[in-house]
Amino acid sequence: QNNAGPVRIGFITDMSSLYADIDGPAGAEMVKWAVQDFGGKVLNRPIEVLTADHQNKADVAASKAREWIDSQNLAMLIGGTSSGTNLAMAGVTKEKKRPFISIGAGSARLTNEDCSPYTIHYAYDTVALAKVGGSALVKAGAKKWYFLTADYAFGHSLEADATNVVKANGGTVVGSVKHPLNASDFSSFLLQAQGSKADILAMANAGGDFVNAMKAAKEFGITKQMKVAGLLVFINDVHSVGVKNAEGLQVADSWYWNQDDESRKFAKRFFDKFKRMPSSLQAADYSATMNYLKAVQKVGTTDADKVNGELRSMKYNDFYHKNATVRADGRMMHDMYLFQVKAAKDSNTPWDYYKLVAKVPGDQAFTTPAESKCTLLKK
Amino acid sequence: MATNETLRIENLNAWYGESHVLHGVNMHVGEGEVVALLGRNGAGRTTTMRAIVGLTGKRTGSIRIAGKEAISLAAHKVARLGVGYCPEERGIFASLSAEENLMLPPSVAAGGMGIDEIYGMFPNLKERASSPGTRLSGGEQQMLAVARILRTGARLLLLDEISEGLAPVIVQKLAEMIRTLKAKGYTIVLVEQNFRFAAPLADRFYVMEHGKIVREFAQHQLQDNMSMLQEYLGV
Amino acid sequence: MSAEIILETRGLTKEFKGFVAVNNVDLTVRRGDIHALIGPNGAGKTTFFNLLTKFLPPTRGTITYQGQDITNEKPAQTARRGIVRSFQISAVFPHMTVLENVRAALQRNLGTSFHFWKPEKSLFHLHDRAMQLLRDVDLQDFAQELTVNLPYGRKRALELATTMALEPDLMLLDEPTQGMGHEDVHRVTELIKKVSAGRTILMVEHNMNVVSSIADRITVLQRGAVIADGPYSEVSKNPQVIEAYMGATDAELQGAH
Amino acid sequence: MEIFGIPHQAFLGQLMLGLVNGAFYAMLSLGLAVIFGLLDIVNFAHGALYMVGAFAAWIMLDSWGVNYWWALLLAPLLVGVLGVIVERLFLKRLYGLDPLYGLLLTFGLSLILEGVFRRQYGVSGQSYAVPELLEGATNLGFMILPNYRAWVIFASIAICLVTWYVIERTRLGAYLRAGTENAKLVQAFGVNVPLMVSLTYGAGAALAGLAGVLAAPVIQVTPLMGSNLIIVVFAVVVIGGMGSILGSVITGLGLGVVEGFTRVFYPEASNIVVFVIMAIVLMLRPAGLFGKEA
Amino acid sequence: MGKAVRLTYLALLVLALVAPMIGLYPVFVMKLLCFALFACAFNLLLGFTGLLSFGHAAFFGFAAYVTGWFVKAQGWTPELGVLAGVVAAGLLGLVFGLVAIRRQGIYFAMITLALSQMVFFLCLQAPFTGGEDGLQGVFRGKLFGLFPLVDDTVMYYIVLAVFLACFLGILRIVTSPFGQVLKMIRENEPRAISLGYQVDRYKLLAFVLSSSLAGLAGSMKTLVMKFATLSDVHWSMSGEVILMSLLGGVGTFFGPVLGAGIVIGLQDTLADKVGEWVTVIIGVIFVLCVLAFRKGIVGELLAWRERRRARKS
Ligand SMILES: Nc1ncnc2c1ncn2[C@@H]1O[C@H](COP(=O)(O)OP(=O)(O)OP(=O)(O)O)[C@@H](O)[C@H]1O
Ligand SMILES: Nc1ncnc2c1ncn2[C@@H]1O[C@H](COP(=O)(O)OP(=O)(O)OP(=O)(O)O)[C@@H](O)[C@H]1O
Ligand SMILES: [Mg+2]
Ligand SMILES: [Mg+2]
Repeated sequence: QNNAGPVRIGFITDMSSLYADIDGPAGAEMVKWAVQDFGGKVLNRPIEVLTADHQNKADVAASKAREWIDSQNLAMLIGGTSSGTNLAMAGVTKEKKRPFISIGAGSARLTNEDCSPYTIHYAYDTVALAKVGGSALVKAGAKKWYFLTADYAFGHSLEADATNVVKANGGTVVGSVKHPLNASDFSSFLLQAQGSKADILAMANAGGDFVNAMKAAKEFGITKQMKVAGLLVFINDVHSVGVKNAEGLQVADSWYWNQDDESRKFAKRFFDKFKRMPSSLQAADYSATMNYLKAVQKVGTTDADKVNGELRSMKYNDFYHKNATVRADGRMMHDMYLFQVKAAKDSNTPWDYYKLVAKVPGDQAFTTPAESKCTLLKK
Repeated sequence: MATNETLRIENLNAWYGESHVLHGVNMHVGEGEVVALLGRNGAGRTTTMRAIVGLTGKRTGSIRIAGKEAISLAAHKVARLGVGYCPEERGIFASLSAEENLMLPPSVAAGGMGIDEIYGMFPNLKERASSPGTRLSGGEQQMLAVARILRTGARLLLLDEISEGLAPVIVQKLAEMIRTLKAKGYTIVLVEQNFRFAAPLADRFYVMEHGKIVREFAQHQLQDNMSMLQEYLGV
Repeated sequence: MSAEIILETRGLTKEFKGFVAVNNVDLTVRRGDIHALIGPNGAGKTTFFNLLTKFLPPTRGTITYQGQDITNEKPAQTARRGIVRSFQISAVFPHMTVLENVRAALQRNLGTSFHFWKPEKSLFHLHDRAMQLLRDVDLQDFAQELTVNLPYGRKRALELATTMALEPDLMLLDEPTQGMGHEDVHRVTELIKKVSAGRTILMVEHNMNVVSSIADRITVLQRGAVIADGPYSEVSKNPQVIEAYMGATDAELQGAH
Repeated sequence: MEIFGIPHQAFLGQLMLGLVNGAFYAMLSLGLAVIFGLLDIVNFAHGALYMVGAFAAWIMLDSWGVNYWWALLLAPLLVGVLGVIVERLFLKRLYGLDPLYGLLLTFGLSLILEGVFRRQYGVSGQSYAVPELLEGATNLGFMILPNYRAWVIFASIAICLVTWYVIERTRLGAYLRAGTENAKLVQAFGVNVPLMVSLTYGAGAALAGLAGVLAAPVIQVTPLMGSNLIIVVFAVVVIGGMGSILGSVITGLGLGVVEGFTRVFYPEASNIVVFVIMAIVLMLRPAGLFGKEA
Repeated sequence: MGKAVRLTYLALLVLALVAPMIGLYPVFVMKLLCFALFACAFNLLLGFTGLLSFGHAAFFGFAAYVTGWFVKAQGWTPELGVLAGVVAAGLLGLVFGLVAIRRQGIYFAMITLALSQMVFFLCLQAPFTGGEDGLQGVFRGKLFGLFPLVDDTVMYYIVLAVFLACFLGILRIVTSPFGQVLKMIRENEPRAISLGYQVDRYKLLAFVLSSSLAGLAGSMKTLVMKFATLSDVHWSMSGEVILMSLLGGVGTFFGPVLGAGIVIGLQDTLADKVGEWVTVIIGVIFVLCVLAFRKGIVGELLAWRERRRARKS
């Protein structure tokens, strides 16, 4: 690989579709900010950021990645949201041997059965969400669980993971109801949940489905009878639901803008530009780019294998995470958090939604080596 | 005569899309007159009627109806000048009952026929009043198409092949009806394939060929023109 | 004449929501005849045709064709038996040539119509027969013309040629001369006579000139029921027919045409 | 007491909820049927117009403080005007062509509308608060029915009935039905058909917009809310048969209820139950339940 | 065929044959060929039978999954996997056809759309598809168990051969005796019935042929891209294939190929430039095509040549 010319970083995410708000164009801007803040140059070579919209189509993501690597000598690829596209990009980068940092994919497959020596799974995965949400709540006394699950792979795995956690911690699952993707109306599912007399209603769904379900839960008075936990909720979703409706909701995430001064500083800069607060993914976009550039600086080359080696051995310390490391399977091991949505009256500033309930260290949050099928871990 | 002329067409050209069908048609119809438009299949008679009510594509020339220029008017405005059009293809609406079909055209002037009068003339229609329009037999639909414009009070009637597909007994009734209408002062343009039906009814005749009027003569000249008609129509 | 009977209906009845359009009709058509069906408007002639061709299911009664009961068959089956109905003028394929129109009908008996792997060439041997049929109706000079461009009367001729290509034993014609000028009426009448050789024709027609000149036999329907049946000369004198169909004033069955 | 193995309270509860959903199906398929009837166009943009209606209400509230009740009037009006513009600008050019072009054009329009709103407002959705007057819920004994949902059922059935009456029982309706078959001839009888056509499309669009406003407080207002719904509504229309207005309303309500019960008995299938019913109905009655045989 | 047309075809063929040598990106060209085949299959139905299917993505995407699953999970050789995909798509087409063929025109379009939505949900929920993550990591394996397909160039020529065979096959279908009947149906269906053709059966066969070919395109795509995902079965993919045909020219032979090239090329180039505007741009093209450009590019070119010839004579 040549060591001249610009260092190209690719960023492929959903810029226009379902997940554009939690990452999207603002996420791309974060990658650019990181490059800017780094000085725009590394090893005396200019840094270029390539971005593309995969429109949630795996083949668009894969072709773009392939094309960049083949014809633009891409140094490193960052994958934004959606598991399908990220799995496809992981396939390409594994074949082409380029570092790949997946930020927003939920699927734990990336570091489990489909793990690759070139993939780093940066922010969260569904296993972690289930574990963090599940264990903390059961410990806090929510023993009887009822699931409202999106009827497709990710919903199923969220429910299964959470069920394991609940049972392991001594809770029981009293029932579950599956709803179709993009259901417009959740009332009849909620009516069923209502009859279950559970302590907690866990929503194993995402995005619009979650938002609609949450609003309906409030409307039908379910939030008064039981606690509600969202297993995959971004702050943007809470914003959509409205603090009034989401009050009391328990949420797991990898980062919250209001968690410390460093985060708040980053968030303020983000807010000034986008008039909303960053999601954990957008924060991770910045962090990942910055850390990659640091690694390149350190090893003094963009050679894929050398940089990849550094990325997998260095320590990560910034506003996004502290003392984090990458495990052999590519899993970024960092703390995960359980938040609770504040009461409307306690929410003082715009987007001031969460209070911290629990902090779960990475080795408890993510798939353990024992549970994993990844061959890289077994070596 | 010019003052009580109901229809005057000058140099009328009309097109269906690209194809130029009428090439400078000239004709006039006085108030209370019955005029028959003769010609072979495809001569352009139906097109002339459609051009008058504004149902063809592009038109040029002049069409004066009761003194008002109608060439650039939209179809609904032409109708409101007092024109009733009975199309060749009948145009009965399937989603309307026979009676709704009958009541459909809005009245454009006072003095239209009453519903009972119409049912008296066409008892079949009364019997089938609640059937969907297109469930009527071919002939019944033809009666319906004629009947419905009699209701509107239009004084200029454009009747295209109204005897077609009717049993002889009904054809005779229609002939009587036209005589009655004429007596009431209606102005009528008849397009007919059935020469024997039109011949005794019309005051004047026009013969069309290739989108032009090629002959014009009055009732009393009919006998003198038979050989010419033979040539043009094969009568 | 003790000619063979090709089509027979027994008690054929069609009711529409209580309205009886065809009422208990017994009709026999003899092979080789031109058989005319006349009657006042709304008498049920078209409905009767629709029953024969299976476009409508009968309420009661049977239809026997060449000794076989075909009452419950599908339209396409009936067509393949050789009962073919000629449609109105729109019944051509407008953007195919005149020759292809006829070939379309000939192709059906070839049995290769599902063969999507065969080249078009495999149909070319039909052209001779198609040309012959076109010659029969005097259209040989228009073979390569697109059908949309034909004048009205010629389209009717093509329609007849196509119908004949199906080798029908029994042709049903519903008002074949409707809307035609005198010249064309004459032409088509002649054509019908010509093609009737070797087949049977059942036709509905209001033009009594046509009926009187070519029909071997006439059946008169009124209010769905048969009121007269027999050769033209007999039926035309039947006072009931004159009353119902011709109008009382016209003593002669000359018609208004 | 149990009905079909579920407690009768839950049964009635699900029935009510099914009706709410059915109310939306009914209103949307009604608008589709009206437009299809007169313009011979399958209005693929119907879902997008529904979305625009909801957004219009949301924007009015969010930016100008226009309350729900005014939005209920103004938003459909706005969507109706949009519809008239679309008809005058685009659809007018397609009359007389194969109706498939209308489907394709409105499909393109729906992509544009959706794309523009997505660009402007993102996809995560906006919340619209239930109007104060209709807040809270009523205990019906067998279930707690939020007042707002009761209102949706009432409003939509009222709207459907009025539309049905206008089309099937008035003179204007007769013009509409006749215009469906042969607009030119109706015009030749003296009816201002071009105006009628524009207004009809506008009215159909307004119905979609109205459904959007009614839906806003119940669901998330997102640019994508229409595109998924529209396919189900198509199926509803096929099941009902486009032949009759009342048919589309009854089918819409009925399928809402059926879908609701599926959610109880076999929730996995609730997304496809409508399509399955469609397939079965087509097998038995190709023209749909209320359609006339061709 | 005119001389100019023949020369164009020849030039394109040569270009296709040397594409990998002159630095055209083979994976991209393969993807393009797959979509071109998909569009041609679709056009067989719309352009040559007059049936607008709004659910063709179901065949394309479902076959993609079937092939992917057999190759990945069952270890079948690629040609068997593709065969399975085609058969599955054909059977699915048979089912769709039996239901949809009962109605005409826009009803047909709406019914196919609804049915394909059903397939979408099935693929979303079925255990073997990987849900919204898609079926990933399908390796091309060895053709007939012998020739490894990992090499993009080898794969490319195989895809090209399949595409050419199908393209010629469609040409043949359209002109065959069967194609003649399809033409009759398109021109005047009642007349075809009255001539004794059981038109539903012909339509059904056309539908099955078209769906099988669409399936073949999907199966090949799985092998090329090494995965099958939900976007292949989503209704927006059906919309895309309509756009391809419409843009290139419905009822022309080469139109869908050109249309596929433009749409796929556009999506690819737009991906890093306009981001969120992609749908809007696609929508605008749709509207423009319908309003001003109904014959499509190839169709307009042919019409222009026709007019010029008419003027000369
Ligand atoms: N909608 C149309 N589009 C194109 N050409 C048409 C159309 N209608 C009629 N024509 C053509 O215009 C010419 C005149 O037709 P028109 O219907 O006016 O004749 P006509 O004298 O009424 O004859 P007919 O006895 O057939 O009713 C014919 O050549 C016909 O083919
Ligand atoms: N599908 C139907 N539903 C209801 N009534 C019908 C239907 N078809 C026909 N009729 C009625 O049955 C009667 C017979 O109709 P038919 O069309 O057979 O008459 P016809 O003898 O062909 O008359 P014409 O000479 O006027 O064409 C008519 O009164 C008609 O209104
Ligand atoms: Mg005429
Ligand atoms: Mg009749």
